[in-house]
Order: sequence, then structure tokens, then C-alpha cells
Amino acid sequence: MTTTQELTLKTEPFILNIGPMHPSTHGVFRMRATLDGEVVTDIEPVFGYLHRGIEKLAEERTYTGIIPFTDRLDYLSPMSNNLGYCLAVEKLAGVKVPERGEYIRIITAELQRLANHCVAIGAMFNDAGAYFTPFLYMFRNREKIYDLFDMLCGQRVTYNYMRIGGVSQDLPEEFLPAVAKFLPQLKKFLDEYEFFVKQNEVFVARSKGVGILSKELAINCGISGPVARASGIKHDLRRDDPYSIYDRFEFDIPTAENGDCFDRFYVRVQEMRQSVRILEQAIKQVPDGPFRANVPQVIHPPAGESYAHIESPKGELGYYIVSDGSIAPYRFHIRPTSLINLGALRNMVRGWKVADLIFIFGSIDITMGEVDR
Amino acid sequence: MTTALAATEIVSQLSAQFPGAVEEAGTDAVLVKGEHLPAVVEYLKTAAGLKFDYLNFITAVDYYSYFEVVYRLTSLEFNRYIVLKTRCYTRNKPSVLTLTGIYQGADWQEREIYDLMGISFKGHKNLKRIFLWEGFDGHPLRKDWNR
Amino acid sequence: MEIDENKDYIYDAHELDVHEGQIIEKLKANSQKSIPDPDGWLDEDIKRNIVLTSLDWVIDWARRSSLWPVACFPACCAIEMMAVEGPRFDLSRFGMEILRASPRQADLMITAGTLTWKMAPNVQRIYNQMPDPKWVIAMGTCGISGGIFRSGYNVVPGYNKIIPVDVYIPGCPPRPEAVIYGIQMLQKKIAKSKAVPDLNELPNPLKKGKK
Amino acid sequence: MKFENFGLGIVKGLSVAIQYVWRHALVTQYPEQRLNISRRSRGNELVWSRERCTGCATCAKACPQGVIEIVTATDMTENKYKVETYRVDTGYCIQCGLCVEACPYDALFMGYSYERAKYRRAELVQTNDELLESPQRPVSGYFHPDIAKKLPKQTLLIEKIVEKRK
Amino acid sequence: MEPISAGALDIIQPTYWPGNYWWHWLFYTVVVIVFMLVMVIGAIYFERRAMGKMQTRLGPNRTGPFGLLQPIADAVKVLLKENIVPGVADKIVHFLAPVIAFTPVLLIFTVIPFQNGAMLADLNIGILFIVAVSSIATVGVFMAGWGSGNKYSLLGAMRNVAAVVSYEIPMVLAILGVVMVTGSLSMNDIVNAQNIPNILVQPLGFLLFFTAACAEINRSPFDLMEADSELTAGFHTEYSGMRFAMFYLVEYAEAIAMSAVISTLFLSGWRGPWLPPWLWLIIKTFFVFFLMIWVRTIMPRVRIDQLMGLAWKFLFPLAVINLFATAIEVLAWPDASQWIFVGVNIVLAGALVFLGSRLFKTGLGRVEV
Repeated sequence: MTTTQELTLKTEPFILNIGPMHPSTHGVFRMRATLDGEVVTDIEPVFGYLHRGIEKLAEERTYTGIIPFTDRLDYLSPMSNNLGYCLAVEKLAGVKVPERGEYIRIITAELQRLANHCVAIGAMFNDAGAYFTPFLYMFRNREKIYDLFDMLCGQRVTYNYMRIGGVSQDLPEEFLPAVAKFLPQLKKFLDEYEFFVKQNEVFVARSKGVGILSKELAINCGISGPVARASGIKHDLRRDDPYSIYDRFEFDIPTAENGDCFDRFYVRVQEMRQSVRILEQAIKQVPDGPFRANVPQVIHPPAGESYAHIESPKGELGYYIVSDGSIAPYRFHIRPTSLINLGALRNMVRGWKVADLIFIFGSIDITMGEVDR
Repeated sequence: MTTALAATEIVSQLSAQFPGAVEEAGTDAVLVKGEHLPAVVEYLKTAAGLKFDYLNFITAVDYYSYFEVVYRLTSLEFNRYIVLKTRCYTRNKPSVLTLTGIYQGADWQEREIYDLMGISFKGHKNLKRIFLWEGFDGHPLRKDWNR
Repeated sequence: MEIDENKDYIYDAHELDVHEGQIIEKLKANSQKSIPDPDGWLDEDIKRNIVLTSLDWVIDWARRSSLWPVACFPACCAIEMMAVEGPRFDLSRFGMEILRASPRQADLMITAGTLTWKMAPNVQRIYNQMPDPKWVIAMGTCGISGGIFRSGYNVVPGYNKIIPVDVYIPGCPPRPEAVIYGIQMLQKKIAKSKAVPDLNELPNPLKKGKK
Repeated sequence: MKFENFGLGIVKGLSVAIQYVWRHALVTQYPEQRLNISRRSRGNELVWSRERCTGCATCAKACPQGVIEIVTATDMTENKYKVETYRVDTGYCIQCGLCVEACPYDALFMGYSYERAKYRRAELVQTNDELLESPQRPVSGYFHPDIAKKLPKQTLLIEKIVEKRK
Repeated sequence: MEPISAGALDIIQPTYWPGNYWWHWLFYTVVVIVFMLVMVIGAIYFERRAMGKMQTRLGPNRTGPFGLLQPIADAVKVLLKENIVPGVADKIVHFLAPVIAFTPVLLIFTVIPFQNGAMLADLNIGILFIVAVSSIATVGVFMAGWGSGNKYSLLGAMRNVAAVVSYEIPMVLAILGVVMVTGSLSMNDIVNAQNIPNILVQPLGFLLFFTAACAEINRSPFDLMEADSELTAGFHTEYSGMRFAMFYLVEYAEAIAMSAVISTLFLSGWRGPWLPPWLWLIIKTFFVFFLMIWVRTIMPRVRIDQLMGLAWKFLFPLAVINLFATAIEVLAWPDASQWIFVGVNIVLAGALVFLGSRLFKTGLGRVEV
């Protein structure tokens, strides 16, 4: 239900360039917003400020050499990118991943979903104007997850941890007890965070009913992930098209109905709780044994094409690889979740004010590395 | 489990609806002639038993002798997917009919293919470069593009 | 509220893009050689002939203890910049948590991310908009040499192609401690820079054509 | 904008924020207090051991960017190629660790320290003897479990905030 | 504690203390300027440390002992930076804006009593002077927004004008409540009459005044003028060097000025047991300033139409009702002790806030486009 306020005053629209370097465009995203006073009448996004041409560079590198590229695509959740890419190449080369490798992959992917939602929710509050406090509270947990990944693969942001056929190194013995210690801390924190923020009058006023994305428009634009689930689409690849061993865990898919900024925020909070549930089940069942199928560092997959998609924290992340039998892929295409999720930005934002434009854009949670590739 | 719609079953239905549209049917990919593409996709989207309402992605591959544009559609209701392909054999100014009328999600992905691969989409309202700047010469993702 | 659909604004979007394209091509043409590092002070420091008056010392102390970074966060190093600003490796201890969004009030540009040719004119304009005592830290391998994307068609091989860089921090991305170590190296540099120009070196306006 | 619960949400937020005033701030003040970084940490440099290296250049092939330049003698002396120059540009290497993983003779290690910022671009390039292991250039346990065991345990924010001074 | 008659105190503190008029003026001008500068430097340090602590991190602690010299380092550095005036800018307006924005804030301090009768000018219309002077700062801010020829700063300046106009009314009505209870406009008399701090006598008045003051001086949750997540740096986007230092000073000086006014009006200014009176004023000012920091730490920003809605649909009716109720109380029990006022007003405040938030609703803010 949108109330219409007829503006009697005829004002002359002016173009405001919310430029590539803006404090809350999550990277180098540029919008030419046509404003009429404070009301946004039209926006025209301009991309390409972080287009590094990964798809072209990938055609000159071996299949293992591409893994560092996938870390830098959606740099807020590199583990999920690694997982998606490895699944696509394993489907192409027909490699069977041992049990322990699968479990390590699920644990790291779910930890990465927690870390990504931390920044997504925190950045959303920054765009609403809360001066960094909710962001820093959330960043503490991301630091804890950084420690866990640092223990696994030695880097805090670009992990380069998964390999075709499993993972690169085994879990150190103090990893699983640390995760077991981290999960109750996170649950306690999530309750405190909801108490801290969920009923804040100004946040509720800024987010309830703002930037509504209807279900039909979301499906028509191909939107996936928490943004789609907040509009009522009950579609989650971990349940509808279970890859790796997601069918062994029971968890449910949080959805909401009216698809406004508040629902996008709350779906992410609930998804973090579901990820904690999956992690609790996963760390109990990690078997021993090999963590990596014996696949050489330079492989020659048979000629052909394959597409594998996973439920990355931002939505459906897919890798379409065409191979001609040589050591490098013939064509390497990444389904850009963030770029496609932005497809409905224009419809969601028209008619709202400049402050809402920034807030709605923040609630979609995109990463420029994945948009521009 | 998102099952692939059996190509054989769909090919018979499609050739009944649009004679001559389907060139060949691979294991799970259906090769459609360029000019019939929007009609076929419209039919797949609206037909009762099919309901392919979700466009996963569009991409293009340069096979030197021809360009191949790959579409992947999913039906959220019946949890099925289908891969459509069209080919255009000319190397200078290849063009395919646009799907922006049917799927709004196709808009930027088609612009990206135009920008990086050089395939123009007839009927696309705002076909401009999306990633590179206007003065950039050539389309980098083509196999014969050198720096 | 009627807005006539045929947008007759001063310039339409296509014209803007073409103009931007020309700027990029011109910048790409004349920035093939990298700008030499401003490290003149390093040799003098080794030869021990930097003499600072007490006024110099006070001004340098003020400048190095309140460096305000400008928000220049293109890519993955931005996540590590957030970690440096975050609660664990706290940059506000150095008085640097005032993240000025407008370059007018900033004096340190930490280039956290890959620079592409399309972005290069904007970064150069931001650098020029910053008021004078300003420094640049090239953070991360992409900032130093274009890193993993160096052979890309749209990537500038290093920020020192378009702006002079004072400190290089290798790493992809460098740890927050490495960034703080780099900032402290920059503070050492500022501590040794001459803030007050001594008068006899300045060109004397009265003497025509002498200096 | 409605005040459903009469400003209670604001009071809740205030109560949570005030609790942190008397809690311990989780800051490691870097120059004085330092964290024990991970045993498999990929520091900002490569460490190369001249004795084990046989000059097979598998590392140069495995590197996605071709950062490692290796020039060896042509003849084989006691089945080793004598390596003349082995140059790594740390400003160009992204520390992805694929070379350490690929080296069949365990001659290559990732560095353990991260304080490698420089003033000059040229200083970032390290050649032969600068790459050898030394007390200033410790070795990390990345892909070397035996070295990892000897390194100190990592400080986890889950357990404690800062490494107690020994 | 019965009110101290002005005469008895003459021995300690004659109103024109250093005798000659000019000596008095000189002494108090120096006191006001030094007080304002020291308090602003203290406020900058206090805010960065307090917010740091509340965000599980530490504030600046490396420059000087415990980081105490950090604001001084900031000031010295900002004063010595290059002054850039954008080519598009309207030079004179761009130059004058910080001056016009800064002087009113200094004038507010002239009327605030540090001790009984110890202020630069013991105006008998003290509080009216403050309200009048504090709205001149808006002219300076709008000149800054318009003068720098930048779309973002223009947007910030327009928002400032709209906000200050709307929040002037609830602010004045809240002050009227206090004036009616004390019976005089002079700040000194207000403080002398406050045996029970006005925050108890006028609880709703305090709430309204605090909210309206936060909106006037661009403090969160109403900091739309310098909304750094939307309008990069609001109205002072194009200012650098010395002029930006003036605006940075104005931001904190206004916060300290409003906290001093609030503590004078509602927390009985310099009155308090053991400590010297002027120290009480500083403690109370820092307490109110801490309230502002505390609110700023957790609150997101209000949108511009909600800001307007809140002023006109929530604060204004409450202020009128509060004024009306106070009038009835003053007339009904002219000589009774004020504790009756306290009881009645607290109950009234609770009822009004409950009723107000039940009825208050702004539009959704979406314009059909």
C-alpha cells in the first residue's frame, strides 16, 4: 500500500551523481540519480569501475591457477566462490570428493555465510546512519571467523583454500574445538543484537515498508538469495538443488512476505541462526580419512561444458565452464549474483527519497567485485 | 533435486508449436533458431505444464566459426531447468533477438555480452557498453581480440 | 508532478559517457611511465643533514598524529581497511577514525583496491582535490603493481602510474598490522619533512629574474 | 514512523551500548601488544632454501602470474641445476601459496612476518641471497606441518583478546 | 535550601565584580572565549573516547598522555592545511559562511551564568536572547551550502533550514514552560529559583527541549545536515583548512552551548553541594553532552520527512499541552511547594508520551512517480 502525495510545487529535476567513490556505495558503484527536490525520480547505474576482466584472464590460467581469482570475485565471501568453482570443475572432470573434504567444505562455507551476513547487516546500519556501532559489534564476530580461517589457510580475506577434489590442507587439531566454542558465543551475541536493534524506533521507521520488491518482479528479474526470500520466494539451492552433502543436515529456510528493507534485514539474521544449526550438526559428524582426492595440480578435464551453482550468501552463484581438453578453460563465465540482484533497484527506488535510495541499495548487499568481475 | 527437463520430451512439444524452430537437441540443451527464440521462450514461460519463469543466466561463447548464446531457464514450481542455445555464424556484427520483453533480468546481462563479446541484441532499448568506456576499441572476450 | 519524458537536460547520458571515454583514453596515453617515488628525504636522512627547527617539529608532530584518511575503497583491500578501523586493530588510537568522505578535509589517501582505467581519472581528481600536505599509501599488491590482474585490459599496473606514492605495503591484502606498520613508516617520513620553508630559499619577488 | 512501544526500543539500545563502557575493549594495541599470528600464515614474502632447490622451476610454472624468475645453469651437476638468479617481486606476488604447494623438494616456504612496507618501489624486488631464511625472515608452516608444530599457538579472539606479556 | 538573596552574596560576588564596567567586560570576554575553547577541545576528546569505549574499541590514546593532545594536534593540523575555494563557488558567501555560523554560538555563552550573577551580561531577557541568537547560525550554514556550489552541500543546507524552522517552535514552547514556573526570563533568576531541578518539575519540557536541541545543532539522530553516509560531508563538503576548522568548532561549540543551556534551565546550573559552583556547571554540561553521545552511538538517522513529521505532529502538540498544563498548575497553586508540580507533571508526561506515540503516525514518504 503506497500512499500517494501529490506534489503541487513544480520543481526542476537535477541530476545528482552519486559517484564511484561514495561512503556508502559498498565499493565503486555509481548512480546518476535524477532528483526532484529530495524525491528520486530515476536512477541510471554505471558499472565498470572495478571491471578487471577476470573472465578473459581466466582463459590464460590453469584450473588451479583460477582459484585465486575466485577469491577476489565476491571478496566478502571468498570461501563460497571457491566452493562453487570447485564444484563446477569436479562436475566437468568427474572427480569424487572424499567425505572429510565435503564436511570441511560445508563447515567453511557456512562460517563464510555467517561472516558475510555480519558485514551485510552492519553496513546496512551504516547506510541508515547509525555511526558505526552496529557495524563494529558485528565486525567482532567477523574477526573471530577471520581467526578460524587464518588458522586453516593462513590468510584473513583471500583464502585460496579449496582445491579441485577437496581442500588444500587438513584441519589443524584445535580447529573443531574452537568452532564448538565459537557457536554458543555467536548465538548469545545474536540474541543481544536483536535486543539491541530490532525494535529501535528510528530503524523500524526507516526500514518498514521502504523499498518494497514484489514477488513477481523478483522472479522476473532473476533475483536470488536473502533479497528474494524476503519477498516471499521460497527458493534456496541448499534445499531445492542440494549440492555436496547439504541433504544430510536439517535446517529450514527463513522467508518473509512483504519484501521491504526490514524483511531483508531480518531474513539475514534468521539465516545466521540456521547456519549455526548446520554448523552444530556438521562439526559432530566430521569423519577421518583423506581430505582431498588425488588430482594433479594441472588437470586436463575432458572437452565439454558444465554449470554448477551454489547458494552463496548473496544468492545463486554459478560457474559456467566450457573446456576444450587443454589445461585452461576455453570459456569461464560467472553468474554475477550481485549484478542480477541489482536489476530491480530502479523499480524499488523510484519515488523514495535520497536517504532511502542509499538505504535500499545497502539492504540489497552487493559486492562490486562480483558485479564488475 | 532440480532435474533437467528431458530434451526429447520438450523437442516434440516445441516442434509441434513452432515448426522448424528447433535445430537439434543435445543431452540437456536445445538448439533454437535465432528468429524463433523469443516466441519459444515466451511459450516456455507461460505454458501450463512448463512455467519456466526464472532466468538463471545468459552467456555467450566464441567458437571461432560461430558465436553461441546460452540461456538457462528454471521453473521454480516444478523445480526443473532447461538450457537453450542459439548460434549466429557471422563474425562482424552478429545479432540475436532480445529477451528483455520477457525477462527484466536479461537487460544487463545482454548489455554485458554486447560489451565484452560484441553480439548486439535487436530490440534492446538501452544497448550500450556496461563495463568498458565508450571509446574502447573492440570486444575483449572475443578469441581474436589482442591487446 | 509532471516530468516530461523527453529529458531535455543540459547533457544526456550518452554524451557524458563519450566525454568520459575521451578523458580515460587521454589519461591512459600519457601515464605509461610511473611517477618517481618522493623519496628525496630518505637519502638526506641517511646523510644526517635534516635539520628541523622546533616549529618544524611541532607542525610535523601535529600532522603525523592526526592523519585523516579519505575514503578510497575500490576492492578487497577495503575489507582489510575495515578490519583496521574495526574493534580489534583499532586505527582510532592513531586519531585516524575520522573517515572524511570528502577529499577536501583529508590528507592521506590509502588506496585500498585494484585501480582500473575507468576509475583512474576519478582517483586522480580526488588526489588533486585533497589540500596540500597530502600523502598516498599504496596498499596491497594491486595498488603496487596491479597484482593478479596486471595483464588485464582494464587494470592500471600500480597507483604510481597516476599519483606519487609515499609508502608501499605489499600483501594481498596486507594484514591490519602490516597496514599500521606502513602508516607508522609514513609517520616517520612526516616527522622528518620540513614543514616551514626557510626564507632564503623562497624566490624573492623583489629581485626580478634573479632566482 | 510510529512509536509502537513508546520509545522502549531506544532505551533497549541505550542499555546495550552502555554495558560496553565497563567491558574490556578487545583491542590489541599493535606496536606494543602483538598477536601470535596463525602457524600457516602466508606472510608478505617468499623464503627460498638454496641447498634443497634443484632448479626444476616447478614453482615458476605453478605461479598464476609468473612472478618467480629463475635462471639456472644448463648442465646438471649431481642431478641438480645450479640456480644463478632467483628473483621474486614481492610487490607483484599475491602470496597465494600455489608455488609452495607445487615445489616437489620442499625448497620454498612462505614468509611468516608481515612488516614489509617500503618507501621505494625498487626495494620490493628480492633476488637470490635476500630470499634465504634468516632470523629477520622467519618461515611459516604453510604446507610444512613440521615447521607449524614449532611455531607458537595462534591467539584466538574466541579465547583471549591479547597475548599476555611473557 | 532557601534561595540566596542577591544582596547577601554581594560580599562574595558583586554583580559587576571587578568594579569598573570595562574591566568586567574584558574579564568575562576572556572567560567566555577560554571556556568555550577548552570545553570544545574537551568535548572532542570526550566524544571520541566515549564513543570508542561504547564501540568495544579505544579512542585516541597515542598522542600525548592518554591521547589528551589529540584535539590540539587536530586543530594545529587543520589550521595549517591549504585553503581550497572551488572555482564554481560564490567567493564572498563561501568566505563569510563560517564566520556567520560561528559568532552566534559564541554569543550564547555570554548569557550562561557560571556563578550567581557571574556572566558577561546579566540580561533580564537571557533565554529569549539565546533563542534569537541560535537561529542566526542557520543563515551561516545555508550560506555555506549555497556558497560552495556543490549539489551535496546544497541538499544539506536546504535540509538544515527546514529542520531548524520546524524545531524552533517546540524548543521555545518547552522554554516557556520553564519560564512560567520560575517567573523570569533571566538565566540567573531561573537558576536561583530552581530549588528542585526543573527536570523534575518539567520532565516533558526537558524531553522536548533535548530533542529539539539535538535537531537544531545537527546531532544524531537528526544529523541530516552533515549526513556522511548520504551527502558525503553535508554542507561543509567544499571546506578545507581553516574554514573547515571553524565549522568543526561550530559543530562541537553548539553542542556544548546547548548542553550548557539545558543544564542551566533544567539541571539547576551552578547549584550543587560541596564543589565550587562553576565546576558544577561543567560537570552538568558534560553529563548532558554524554547523553548526546550516547544517543548518537546507537541511533540511525531519521529521514527528512519523518524529521518534519516528528516536529509538527509529535513535539508541537505535546509542547502546547505541556504549556497549558503548566499554566493551570501555576495558577492553581501559586504558593504551594513545587513538589506537587513534580508529581502532577511526571504523571502528565507519562500519559502524554503514551497517548502521543499511540496517535503519532507519519506518511510512508513515497511519492508516486
